Amino acid sequence: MTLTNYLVLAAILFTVGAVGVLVRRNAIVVFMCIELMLNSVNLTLVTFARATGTLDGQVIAFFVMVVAAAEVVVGLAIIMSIYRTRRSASVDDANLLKY
Amino acid sequence: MSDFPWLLAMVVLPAVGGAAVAALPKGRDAVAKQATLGVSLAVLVLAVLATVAFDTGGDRFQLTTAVDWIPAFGVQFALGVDGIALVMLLLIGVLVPVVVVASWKDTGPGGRPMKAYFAWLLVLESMMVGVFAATDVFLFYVFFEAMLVPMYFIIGSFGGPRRQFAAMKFFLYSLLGGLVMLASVIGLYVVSNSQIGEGTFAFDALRQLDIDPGVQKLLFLGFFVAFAIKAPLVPFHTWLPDSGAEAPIGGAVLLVGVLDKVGTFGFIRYCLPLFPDASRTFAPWILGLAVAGILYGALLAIGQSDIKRLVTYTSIAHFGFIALGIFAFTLEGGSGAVLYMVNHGISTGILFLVVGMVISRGGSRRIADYGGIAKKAPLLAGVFLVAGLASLALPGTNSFVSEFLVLIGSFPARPVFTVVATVGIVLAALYVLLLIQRSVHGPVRGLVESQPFPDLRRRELAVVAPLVALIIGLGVYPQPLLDLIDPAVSATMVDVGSDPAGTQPVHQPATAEQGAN
Amino acid sequence: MIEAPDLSLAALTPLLFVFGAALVGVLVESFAPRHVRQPVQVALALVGTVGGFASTVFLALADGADPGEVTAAGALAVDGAGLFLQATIAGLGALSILLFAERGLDPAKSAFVASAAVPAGSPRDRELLTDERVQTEVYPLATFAIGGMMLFVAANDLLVMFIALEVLSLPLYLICGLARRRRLLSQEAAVKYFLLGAFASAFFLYGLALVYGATGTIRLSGIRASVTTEGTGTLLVLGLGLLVVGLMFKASVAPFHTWTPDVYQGAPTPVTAFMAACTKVAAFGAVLRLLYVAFGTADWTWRPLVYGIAIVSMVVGVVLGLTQTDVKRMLAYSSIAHAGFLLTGVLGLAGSGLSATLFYLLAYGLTTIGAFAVVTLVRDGDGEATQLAQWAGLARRSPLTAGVMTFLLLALAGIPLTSGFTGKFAVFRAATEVGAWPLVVVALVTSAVAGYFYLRLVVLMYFSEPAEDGPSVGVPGLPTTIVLAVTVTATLVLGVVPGSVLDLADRAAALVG
Amino acid sequence: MNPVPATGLLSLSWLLIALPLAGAAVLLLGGRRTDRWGHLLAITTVTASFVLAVLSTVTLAGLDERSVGVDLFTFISTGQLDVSAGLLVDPLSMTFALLITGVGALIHVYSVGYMAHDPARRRFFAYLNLFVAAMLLLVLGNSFVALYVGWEGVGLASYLLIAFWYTRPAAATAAKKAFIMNRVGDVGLALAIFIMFTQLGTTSYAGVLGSVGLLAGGTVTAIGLLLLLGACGKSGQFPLQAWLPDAMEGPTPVSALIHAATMVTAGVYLIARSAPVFDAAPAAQTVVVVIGAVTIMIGAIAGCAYDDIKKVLAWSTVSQIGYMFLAVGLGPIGYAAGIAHLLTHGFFKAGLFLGAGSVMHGMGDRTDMRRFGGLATKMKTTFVTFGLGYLALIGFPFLSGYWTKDAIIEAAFDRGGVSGWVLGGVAVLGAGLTAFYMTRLMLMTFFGKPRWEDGVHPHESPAVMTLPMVVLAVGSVAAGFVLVQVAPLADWLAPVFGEPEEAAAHVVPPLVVSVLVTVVVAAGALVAWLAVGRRPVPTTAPAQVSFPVRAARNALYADAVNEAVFMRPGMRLTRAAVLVDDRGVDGLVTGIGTGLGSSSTRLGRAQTGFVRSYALGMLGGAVLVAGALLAVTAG
Repeated sequence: MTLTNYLVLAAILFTVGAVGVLVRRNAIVVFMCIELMLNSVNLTLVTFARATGTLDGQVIAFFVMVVAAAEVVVGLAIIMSIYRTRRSASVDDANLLKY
Repeated sequence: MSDFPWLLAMVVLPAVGGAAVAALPKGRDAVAKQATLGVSLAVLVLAVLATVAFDTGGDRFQLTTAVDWIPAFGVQFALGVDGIALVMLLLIGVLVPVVVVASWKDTGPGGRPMKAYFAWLLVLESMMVGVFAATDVFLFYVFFEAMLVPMYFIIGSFGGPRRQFAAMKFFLYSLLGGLVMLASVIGLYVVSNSQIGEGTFAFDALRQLDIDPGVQKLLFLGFFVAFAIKAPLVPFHTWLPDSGAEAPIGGAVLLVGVLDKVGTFGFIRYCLPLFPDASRTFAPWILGLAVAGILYGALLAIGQSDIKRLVTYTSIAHFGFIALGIFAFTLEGGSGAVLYMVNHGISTGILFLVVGMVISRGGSRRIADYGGIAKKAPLLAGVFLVAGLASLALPGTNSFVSEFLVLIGSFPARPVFTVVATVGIVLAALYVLLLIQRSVHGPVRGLVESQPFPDLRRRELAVVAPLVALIIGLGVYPQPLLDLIDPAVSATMVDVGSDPAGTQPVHQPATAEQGAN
Repeated sequence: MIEAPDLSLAALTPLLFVFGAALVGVLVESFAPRHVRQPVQVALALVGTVGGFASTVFLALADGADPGEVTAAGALAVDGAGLFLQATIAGLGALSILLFAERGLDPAKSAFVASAAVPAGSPRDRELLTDERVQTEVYPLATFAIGGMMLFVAANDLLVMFIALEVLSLPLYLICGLARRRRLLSQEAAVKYFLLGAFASAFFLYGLALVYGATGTIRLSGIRASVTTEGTGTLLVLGLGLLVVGLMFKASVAPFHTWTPDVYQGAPTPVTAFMAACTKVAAFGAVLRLLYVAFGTADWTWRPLVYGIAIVSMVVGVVLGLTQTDVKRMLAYSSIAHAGFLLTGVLGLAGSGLSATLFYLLAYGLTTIGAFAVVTLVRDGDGEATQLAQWAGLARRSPLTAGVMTFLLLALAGIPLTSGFTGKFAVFRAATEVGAWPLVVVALVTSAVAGYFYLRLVVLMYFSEPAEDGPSVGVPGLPTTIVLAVTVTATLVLGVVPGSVLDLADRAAALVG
Repeated sequence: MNPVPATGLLSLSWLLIALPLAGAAVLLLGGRRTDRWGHLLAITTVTASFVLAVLSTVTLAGLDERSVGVDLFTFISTGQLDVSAGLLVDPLSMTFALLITGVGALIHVYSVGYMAHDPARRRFFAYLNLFVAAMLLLVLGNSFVALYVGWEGVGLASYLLIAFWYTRPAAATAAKKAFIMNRVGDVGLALAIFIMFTQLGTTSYAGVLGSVGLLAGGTVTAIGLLLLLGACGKSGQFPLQAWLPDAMEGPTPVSALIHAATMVTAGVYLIARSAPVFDAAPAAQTVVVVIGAVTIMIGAIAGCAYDDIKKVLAWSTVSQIGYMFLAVGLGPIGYAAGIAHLLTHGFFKAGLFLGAGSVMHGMGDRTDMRRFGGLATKMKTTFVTFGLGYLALIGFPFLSGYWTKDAIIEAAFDRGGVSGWVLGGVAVLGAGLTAFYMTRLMLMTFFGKPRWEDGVHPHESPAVMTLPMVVLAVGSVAAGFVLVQVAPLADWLAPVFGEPEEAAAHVVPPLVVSVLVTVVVAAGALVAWLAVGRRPVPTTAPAQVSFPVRAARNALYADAVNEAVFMRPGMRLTRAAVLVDDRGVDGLVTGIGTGLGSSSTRLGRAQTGFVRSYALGMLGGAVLVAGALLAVTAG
């Protein structure tokens, strides 16, 4: 089982996440899809770390996790506030701003 | 005497004056007017003194002032005039006070105070002086664009019913042209950078460049489009009727009388010397546009029902003549064209002013609303006639000399174009006399009948008198101006590779050595 | 025994200032009594930003600043361009903070919500509407964002760049949602900005990973080296593309601009000003670093791309701007168009192109903050009157305000004797020097068209008759007055005598790493 | 052939022009203040000019070099073009100066009476003075440019005077028509000047006429034809004759001075002045004579059909100038004859017009001859003077017309060949027609039963009007004899046209010619008597008439042709141009604007406000970016 497969898997995961962002309505789910994309990148990073025989990739992966956590905090806060106002977490409901 | 920075003073004084007028407290319109008049007269005096200080036999550019402005771009704040620019400065000096007095009793739409109007007039004057006096292409461009702002506000704030539309059209159209020129200005800078080693905008330095023909064509077109829009040449002209018709009379006078001359001035000052090869290449096409403009403008003038639009269309025809003279590349034609620029400023100026007086009495711009003015206001009618005759270039009026020079100068070089252009002489007579016949002659009717329609007042006389004097004076004795203009044009002919001594006749007549006469 | 990485604290002072102020701010939030927070926070934020500004200036003028140094184990590059950008960000940041701090305009004393937790439209929210309390967290948050931006432009390493990106983004997402009035719009803006921002940073990250995979390093200098030696493989190019996507999103360059109008319109106007000015500077700083340092030797790869998106951005921004009816939205599209103009500068050679872009960023940032500051002045019953129609005849009500706005609009339109013209001239010149004159022509034509929507506002203010129930012009308090004074003066000075600043930009135009 | 510098009195020749010009200026600028004495000033200035002209002529006659130049100042000088404002005093120009100032003075006097009751009399005299000045400049100028200036100057004066009663639409229209048609001619003149400058670098008579020899044949012909075009415009010759009859809308003294005696003969002056050019261009000469002949017939035919006394005289003028063109077109043998006829015509035609004016004065400004009749008894002086003018015009033996017209007819025959016969024939026929319509005019006006409308009380005009008529009548009687027999004009003009060479052998002996002409004239008169003398004249023109008559009444449809060929297409063209400009050119401009606007709204729809569509856009963008980069690196 070569490293390429990991990369391909990561790419697939990334795509899945991206498509999820496009098709899902619930803000939380959309956000999860983004998390999925980040984690696919983590997979890519560690793979490359392995491939290049450097540690940077793995270190970066940790950084990414931290950042992702921070994003979760901010993201959920925002989504909550709007949810409490609108009683809905659908991203499609929020389109007063357009054109 | 000539070391005093005349030009700088002429740029700064009105600018400061404008700021001061703008700073006046509300409701001090009277003070604003007097201050504006004073400043503009001072500028006129400066212009005259500058002319005195100018030595017709001297260097190409005189009264120069130059200080580094933006070293990073190699830009200098460099002013200086040759004969061509100088006569334009004189024209500005004369027209602005006239306009001020003419606008003395105007009231803004919706009774808005006129203070701002006079402030803008002064700012505009400063810009106009700058644009003609700049000897640094960058500086020229800056004035060229900045000039739009005051005129934009003059049209937009104090114009006629469709002033918003007109102001917007004027600004955007000119801005487009200006920005296309900016591309060429930058290109010129880059070329100079590669040839001289350091980028410069100094006219004299740029004139020395020898630019590869292909590049030259592109750069030329950039400048040409800008100037063709300003001038305006057909088919870039459609903004002028709207702006000219909607602008307040004073604004219209300066717009057509001076601002548009920047276009033709640009042709002869920048296009020819900087891009001689390209100029020669494109000359036939441009002459085509010029001649087309002469006939087309005249036809449209005949077809107009709105007096002010009619006047603007006549100007389009006149600009055709100017372009013809410039792009014929002969000394006689060139001098004629420059003289034409001055004369057209005067003759169209007075025509606009008279038309304005008629409109201010009748309150309508439709020709059909008037008739038999001569009966109720003989003096006004007389001035109207004089203005009309000047605009159809009747001998004895100033325009004749310039039109004659343009045609006789272009004929040797471009017989066909010239012959077609002469048809414009007849059409000119047609549109002027039609206008006279409809509005001045005939039985008293329409608004002339229903309105009080008084004859010229003192102030109005004071407005038209100097212009009439100039029309006759320059019509009988134009030589002083020609002496100013000739050296500059002759130098330009050298740049563009024509005979600086003028057009040599095919045969030397037996009596030539006794002087042509 | 581990030896500590080299760390030139001197070079880091600007960042330390700002981040320090931010951290203290957090502590203040938790320990200081509510009524003192506002003044303290404002003071803190100002100290941080102004201190940061001062220290960058000091660093720049101190000897040995050039040619610049790489520090923090090569993670940070402190060089001319970096310092110039940091100074710009800190300065603009300070101005934005002043706008945040304005209490004279809104009857409720602030543009920010009293308590973000209270649902919009709830009874509690209605009674809090006129409460003097303010969610003072905005100040530390903004300070963090500013710190992140300053880090962003100094990042010499893709990871730091990514972290900085997040540090600047996350606080922005939050403060976008903290408007006191029209909270629904504000929150919607926050959500959109957040989701799309996160989406974009995912792309950036993936690009990072690919570049890392292709070159085995994330250090810009390392990437440069491997590009020079091994050339550009598919993986690397893909990585570059995704990195560019992430940055262009922040710089609101079309086709990654879609969030801009909505967020600019929904966010509290001071925040919009902050984003429009500082975010753009930061994003372009990073773009310059990435393209010039990491991929400078392979510019043939990205040149056509930048060429293309520059045109797209200008055209989209201008054309869409034509029919806008909301001032803030209109300015948003104008910022998209300006991003396009900036890219023409990026195309220029590392020398004149870099300095031109730096100057343009400074000029544009100042002007746009001023413009948004004016927007905060024009108000009616429920907050700011941002509908274009409401501005009709403003010149009659308040000639000064109208005059200032007109001047700033002319600057945005690039009329001579304003900083906008100088900047445009600089970038277009740079582009022409590398033979990109067709792009320049396109840019000039688009700016002519752009003239229309700037002038439309002028026409409304000056040439139209005022409506009876038109908006009133608030009397700005000291902070906004300062901001307006500074921006207008700067716009004028940079237009009339830009010489010294241009030289400064020229001297600063150097990137290390 | 350079003129010698002027000395003594001749160096004051500029006063000839300056005096009337000053008069005009004073009257125009002085305003109402000058109403009381304005006309007197005007008369004084013109009379002064006349006296000066006489003195100058005498002085000139005393010189042996009879071509004197007066240089005033540099008018236009740039590059190779150097036009100085200068005068050329030589027999030809002085001859005209005398005619202009002399007849001019008389008509000024006459006008005092004629315009006595017109509130705007001052303006009238101002314009008259202006005209005299411009006309003198035209004939005295020393270069084609100076001539051009005067040329358009008289055009302006004529415009102003035709439109003197501007409240009448007809007058305004006629004035405009006159100016425009003149302008058409002026274009020809201008182009001729351009060619001269291009070829010879000068526009002065001395420079151009002295070196015609250098020019290629084609060029000379071109110059000649262009000059001719100008001449036709000014002199109401075919094809530009239509404006002259309409010009009768002006006050009658104007018709007498401008549209009979002086201005309309400027064309003849131009051709005579440019004699060297035409002598060198036979083709052009041929065109001149043809136009002359054609116009003789057009004028004569139209003259036969009109009932308006002034129109008849106007057409007669057209036809008589045709004679002059014919003469000067014949070359050296014709110039003197043409000028001679011009002078005599100046006398009798002016006299006739003044007479007509006097009649109108008596008839309450009516001009329809069908409402005249039997006036001979009511206004004796007018009748006598008018009668003498009439006789002189039709060429009654030993009166002016007899001498000068016969000379022309002879010259025509002497051209020899078919063309000689044709031209001669036409000339003779023209004489016959002239006799017919003038006799018709006489009979309908002065003889037969009165056909006056009610309330018309014919009465003789005051002395101030009749006196000039008498003087002119004397001239009409004697001038011809003097100019041909006593002091032959040919000798006087010799310095200009060269010694008059006697035609080697007359094709037709002079005696035969004059007899023939006299017979034809008598026949014409007889026919006229049969037509209107014998039986009463209907007070309204008969409607059903043969085609020739209808054609003649419509002046051979010249106006109709102009209408159809120029005016209506021109109007259509104008309307088309306006449409093109609004819809086409400007439409394009505004179209771009609206186009951008609509595309803006269309693009704006992409900004749906849905996060997910934004994300899609970004994804698409990302794909594009990546694709582009890959394409670049791959390709």
